[in-house]
Amino acid sequence: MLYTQEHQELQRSVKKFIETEINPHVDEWEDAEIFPAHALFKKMGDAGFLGINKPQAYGGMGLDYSFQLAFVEALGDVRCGGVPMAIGVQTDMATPALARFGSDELRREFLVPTIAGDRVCSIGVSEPGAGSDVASIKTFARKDGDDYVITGTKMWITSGTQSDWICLLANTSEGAAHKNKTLICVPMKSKGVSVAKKLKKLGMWSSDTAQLYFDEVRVPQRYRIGEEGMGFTYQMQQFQEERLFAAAQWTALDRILRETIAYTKERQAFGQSILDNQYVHFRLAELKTEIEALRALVHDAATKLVAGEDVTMLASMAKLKVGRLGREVADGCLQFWGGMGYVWESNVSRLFRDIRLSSIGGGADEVMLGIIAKYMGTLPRKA
Amino acid sequence: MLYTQEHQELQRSVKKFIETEINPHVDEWEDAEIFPAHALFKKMGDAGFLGINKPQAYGGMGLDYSFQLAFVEALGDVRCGGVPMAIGVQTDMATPALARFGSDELRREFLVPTIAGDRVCSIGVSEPGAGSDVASIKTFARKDGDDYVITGTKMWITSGTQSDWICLLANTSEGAAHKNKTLICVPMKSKGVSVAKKLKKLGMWSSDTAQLYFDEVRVPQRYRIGEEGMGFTYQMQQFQEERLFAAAQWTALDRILRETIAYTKERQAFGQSILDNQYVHFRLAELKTEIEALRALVHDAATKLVAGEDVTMLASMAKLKVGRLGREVADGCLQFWGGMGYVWESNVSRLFRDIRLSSIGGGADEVMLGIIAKYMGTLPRKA
Amino acid sequence: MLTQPNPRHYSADHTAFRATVRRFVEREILPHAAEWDEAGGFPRGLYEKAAATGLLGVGFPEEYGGTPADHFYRLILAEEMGRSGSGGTAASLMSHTIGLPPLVAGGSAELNARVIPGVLAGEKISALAVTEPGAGSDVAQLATTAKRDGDAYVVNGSKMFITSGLRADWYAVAVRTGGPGAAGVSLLAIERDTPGFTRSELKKMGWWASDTAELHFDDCRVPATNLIGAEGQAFPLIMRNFNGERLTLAASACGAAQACLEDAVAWARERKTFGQPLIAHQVIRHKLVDMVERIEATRALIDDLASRLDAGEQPVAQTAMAKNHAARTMQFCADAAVQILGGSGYMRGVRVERIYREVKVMMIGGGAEEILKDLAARQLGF
Amino acid sequence: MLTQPNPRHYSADHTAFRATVRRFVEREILPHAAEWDEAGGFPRGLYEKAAATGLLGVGFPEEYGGTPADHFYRLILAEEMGRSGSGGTAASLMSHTIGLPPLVAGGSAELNARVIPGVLAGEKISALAVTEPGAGSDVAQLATTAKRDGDAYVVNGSKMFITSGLRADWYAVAVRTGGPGAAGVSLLAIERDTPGFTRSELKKMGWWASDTAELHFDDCRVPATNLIGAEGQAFPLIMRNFNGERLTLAASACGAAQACLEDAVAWARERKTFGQPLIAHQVIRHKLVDMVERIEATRALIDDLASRLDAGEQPVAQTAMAKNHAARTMQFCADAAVQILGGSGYMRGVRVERIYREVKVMMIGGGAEEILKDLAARQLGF
Repeated sequence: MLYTQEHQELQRSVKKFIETEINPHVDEWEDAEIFPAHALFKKMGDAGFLGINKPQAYGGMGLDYSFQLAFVEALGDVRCGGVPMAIGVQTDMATPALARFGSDELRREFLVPTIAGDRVCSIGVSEPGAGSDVASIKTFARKDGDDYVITGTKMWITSGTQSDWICLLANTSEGAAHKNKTLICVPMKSKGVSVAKKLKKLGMWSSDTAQLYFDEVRVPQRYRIGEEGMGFTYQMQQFQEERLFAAAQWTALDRILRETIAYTKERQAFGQSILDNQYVHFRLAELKTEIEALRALVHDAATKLVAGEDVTMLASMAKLKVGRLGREVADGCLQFWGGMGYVWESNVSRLFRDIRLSSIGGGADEVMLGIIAKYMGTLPRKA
Repeated sequence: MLYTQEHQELQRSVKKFIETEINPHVDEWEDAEIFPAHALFKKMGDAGFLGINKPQAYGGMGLDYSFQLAFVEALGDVRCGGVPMAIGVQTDMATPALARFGSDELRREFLVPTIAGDRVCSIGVSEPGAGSDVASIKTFARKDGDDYVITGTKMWITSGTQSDWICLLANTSEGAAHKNKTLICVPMKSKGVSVAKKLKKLGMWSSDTAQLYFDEVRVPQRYRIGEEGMGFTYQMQQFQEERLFAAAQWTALDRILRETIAYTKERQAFGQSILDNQYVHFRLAELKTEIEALRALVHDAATKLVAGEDVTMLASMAKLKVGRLGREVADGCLQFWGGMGYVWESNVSRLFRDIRLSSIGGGADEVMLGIIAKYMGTLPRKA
Repeated sequence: MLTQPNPRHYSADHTAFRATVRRFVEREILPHAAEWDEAGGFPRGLYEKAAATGLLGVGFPEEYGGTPADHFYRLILAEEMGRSGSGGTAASLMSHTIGLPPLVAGGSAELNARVIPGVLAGEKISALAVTEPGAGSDVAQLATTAKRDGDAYVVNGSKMFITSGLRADWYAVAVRTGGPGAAGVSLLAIERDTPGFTRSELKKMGWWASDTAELHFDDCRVPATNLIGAEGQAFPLIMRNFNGERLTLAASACGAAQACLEDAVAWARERKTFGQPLIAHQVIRHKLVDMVERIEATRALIDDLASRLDAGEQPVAQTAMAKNHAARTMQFCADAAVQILGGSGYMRGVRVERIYREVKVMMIGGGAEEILKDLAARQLGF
Repeated sequence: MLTQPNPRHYSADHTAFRATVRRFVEREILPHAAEWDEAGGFPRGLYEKAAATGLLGVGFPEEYGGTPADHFYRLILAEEMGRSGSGGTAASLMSHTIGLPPLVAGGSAELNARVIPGVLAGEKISALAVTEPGAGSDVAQLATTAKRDGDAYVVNGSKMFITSGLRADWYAVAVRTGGPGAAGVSLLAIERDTPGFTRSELKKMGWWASDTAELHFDDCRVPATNLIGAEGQAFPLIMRNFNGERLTLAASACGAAQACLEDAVAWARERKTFGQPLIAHQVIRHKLVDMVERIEATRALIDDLASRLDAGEQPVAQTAMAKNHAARTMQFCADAAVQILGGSGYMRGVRVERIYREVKVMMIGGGAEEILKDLAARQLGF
């Protein structure tokens, strides 16, 4: 994938936005363990950043996925992982299915304000008893007249304490686990929705994460996305964007690598710069090599996504690799910062804590391996 | 890089050639520790395979590098590393500089028969005292009238016992190591050229490797490629293709992975197929992920090469990664074959021995790291 | 679950001591570890409790209230403290194990009698202050100066990353009394209430319960009698102290790795996914075995080292390598445990989450991995 | 260069024995190792030389001509043999260390008196034959049958990957005398000249000097008195034998790793690139330290294991993990050494080239890494 001038211009404007509207506040948001999603997203919506590859009819730019990828990659400039993650929920995790399969009415009611930045959304898949095991979720939406009445618990919900609506995966019938699920837009102010607790995490502090409780929550059936029973399929498709979003955070690794080069170049020990140690510049070259391989893999997947191919396997591979490589890069770089890297406020220490989520959230490494094996035709039938 | 139908057709015809003309003889050639380069290359030349991206004026097809890459990737079907390596010398290591900078006369004399498969060539860079350290070679070509008179020793020369000419790097003056070198086409039958010894190697048995001795070898100065003193620069450029050739052997890794899947699917132990063990299909999925990342990196580099960019850094990264990943894939797959993988004739055991060269030949890993660091701007000046 | 301690190294007395330390950790530390971490400190009374249990005096001379002990007692102590998974508490509680040895080795009887007994009784806190903001591991370059002025030294400069730096009563501070290089370095015992001596807190990725500080000396007058050893002779003291610290760090990293293993096994037994407990998944079982294998190898390496130290050898390279090896084992086990616990492993208040944030301090503190490799290479004659 | 053996484990007698083995390796094996490897075998006279030096009888009962010894002698022997970097020679020369123990444990006095003394004297060669073409590590599935017929068993089937398989005089062969599963397995001592018993050579990636074979039994009549232990009782004998083999494999892998280190250091000192010796490059020095660190940890783990075995423990899981650990260390060191030697490391006739081709047999033979992890997981209660 070779970016055009248009891609580069988009990235420039995103980066400028980050420098003025995000990075100056990151330390404060990290300390608060939350960022003001409504205020920030409104500004992003005004700038057009929240609907780059969404249909123009609903306020989007109507560009192809390569532009969305360019946007996501630019988010690597943000000096934390939490804010980009919440942005990703808004653009690539909770809304692709809605944009693709939602009715016109539903898209006007939920997608338009989300793209405009007037509403903050969450994605509700994981549950306390079913983290990576999507098929085994327990939340149930029974039909009552024209409504769904929803009961269940959702876990690890990004922006869960401040979002306006959630794209919720629920069982709408008994029967085969892959055919009994439905995606529903649920307003968070609905009666019966409560935040069971705000979770304290190792990293990703600027992003609020919640456990949500749904107790006989009533929403009209027209809030359903697409067809009933197709929720699992839609969500699997939506996971492609989610995983590519995660993998596109290679740019954050690259940023830390650059910062590490600058620091080790300046810092002196034993009569030379730290960077002049052969093990340092060799190790950084190794890490850069792997980052480039990940970048190439992401771009390859994006190229094929734009060409209309199913990139589930490639996206899962890229997601697996960003989690593992992320830990390696964070660890390797922090090591060269020494004590200065271990202090709380350093960017590299933040990446170290934030990136650990990549191998857990959005489907753990082991889940990715299962998916890849399935696409390779090597997964045993019963497993 | 998305291959077109033309790329795929080329690959099909190459693979068919391999199945009929190469693979049936590989075991025999491996045992003989040499393959009949003249006979095979003549057939390949007839098929047009030796000049895919060489100018049509000299018998090539005049296609862009993406077609050459498609050809090289198809070579992964060959059931050994030695024969593809010798082919690579013929097409991507010894001839790119000649094709690019050689005089019309020189190209008629050396390039045309090489593309036709009438002549077998070698590349002469390494020396006993300067393996990866190209700048410090000692072979000297002094001028005498219209001739060069060459003296020195070249090491690790692929096809060295049967080639007709060698693209030789020699010092042609004293002075700065990067500006005193020249590439010269030297016929191997010239007086004073001798094979000091045929080397016995860990792997790559079907390819003959030699140490060559040049004792006052006289060749006309018109055998010089391009300008005098530009040899180092030409060779560095030529290394791009050499490294991409090495990295494109990811297809051999992929082939072994597929063979391993087939074997472990069939083979039973402890009441189930070996493949059904979770560690087996997970490990194979991890290896496949890295192979795909390498593939994407190679294609990214090739795309940029075709677009006219300097891909030295990307090609060096890909070369580094194929060596390291190659060892990992060969090791991981052989493990799952157990004793059957350890027997001499197995494809996986051959890959295990052959691929070890990738981190040594064509610039060792440590040399690649130095180059990458240099392009990253992190290499200390004096190192 | 793990193999028992090797009887060739561990006596019944060792075993009894291990039980004592483990009980102390389980009663006095573990129940509070998460809370103290979030609070950024632990009650000062813990020092006295540890002293009463006989933990602070291990390996120190009897004349100062200590209990001489072989290296295995020190290993056991560090390992069991490491098992608490509260490296911050352990680091500050045991900071005298790096703060006092230079005094024992080089301090005058008078100075030692003033400093050591109170520390071993848990009434006073001892810290070591060598690292500087600008010098890192490069002791020979340190820039804090101590100029002789009558019967005192006047100290100016800063120290960085000092464990127990906020609360300590006594600081063993490396200072430059002479010219450049290692030969100009001395050690001074400095009291906390010395005028001109201030401290500022450092926030860290982990070890939250530990009070780590930057120290500032601004024309501090320190009595010349507080000099530890002879002037300009501190470099070997500091180096020897590093070796002792590395052994302790290795053992506590090994203990932390065991804590990760225990929590991972317990979780894997309890947690069900895809219809079966996690531990029924082959890759999980193999990962647990990988953890055990690394722990066993590290433990064997440390036991080997301790027995050599008891036999009077000075295996500097092996000590450096053991510390590196143990830190890598801890890293592997912390990463594996967080992965096995999944989302729960990412939540604060969970032991493996805390340990994950404590990995890097083990790979940096007491000599970064690469520095130790350089050291080992020199020692091995490479 | 490496630390000396830990005096807590190694006595002066151990040291003397090590010197004896090392001298034997340096005089009798090393000068010929490359040549024997290319030739695909070593002279049969080497067995007698080894016996005369006292190497074959180590750990065997005196009544059969052996020399009872603690586990450290066996470690020393295996480690020093491993240092030869000729795993093939060592494997065949010492194949009685897996071929004889089942006899010692279960054979009748009469049978043992017929078989063992000649082997320990170096006159006869002993092999173990368990693995089959279709069964691999899965002993309970083995398909070679022995049907009782009068005072003999009639044996039919094949055995695969048998070390000393071509030249051995006595084979301890696992056969099925009963129903399916482990309880139907017995062991028979079979002589080479038994009618119907044929052998075919296997070509391997490494261990060229070792005669590895596939065995074929076609209606072989074997006297019933050649039964080793009771009928159907062989499974535990075979499993115990595996444990012994794994300890030996671990030690020899550790020895091979040391050989790689030695050759890498020597080459790095001598070879110049970019104007300075390789060893002056920091990454090379660090890589050498990485090698030492792994070797030291492996050595400590094996020492720990041997001392536990001497104390009567049966640490099956630890044995499995030690074998895995040592094989990984050998793999790391072989790879690093070939990398440091560069093109020269890729050339046949060079010790590290040979060792590189011998890594995988260490990771597969005696129980593949993954099988051993499964075993360890079960043993540890995971």
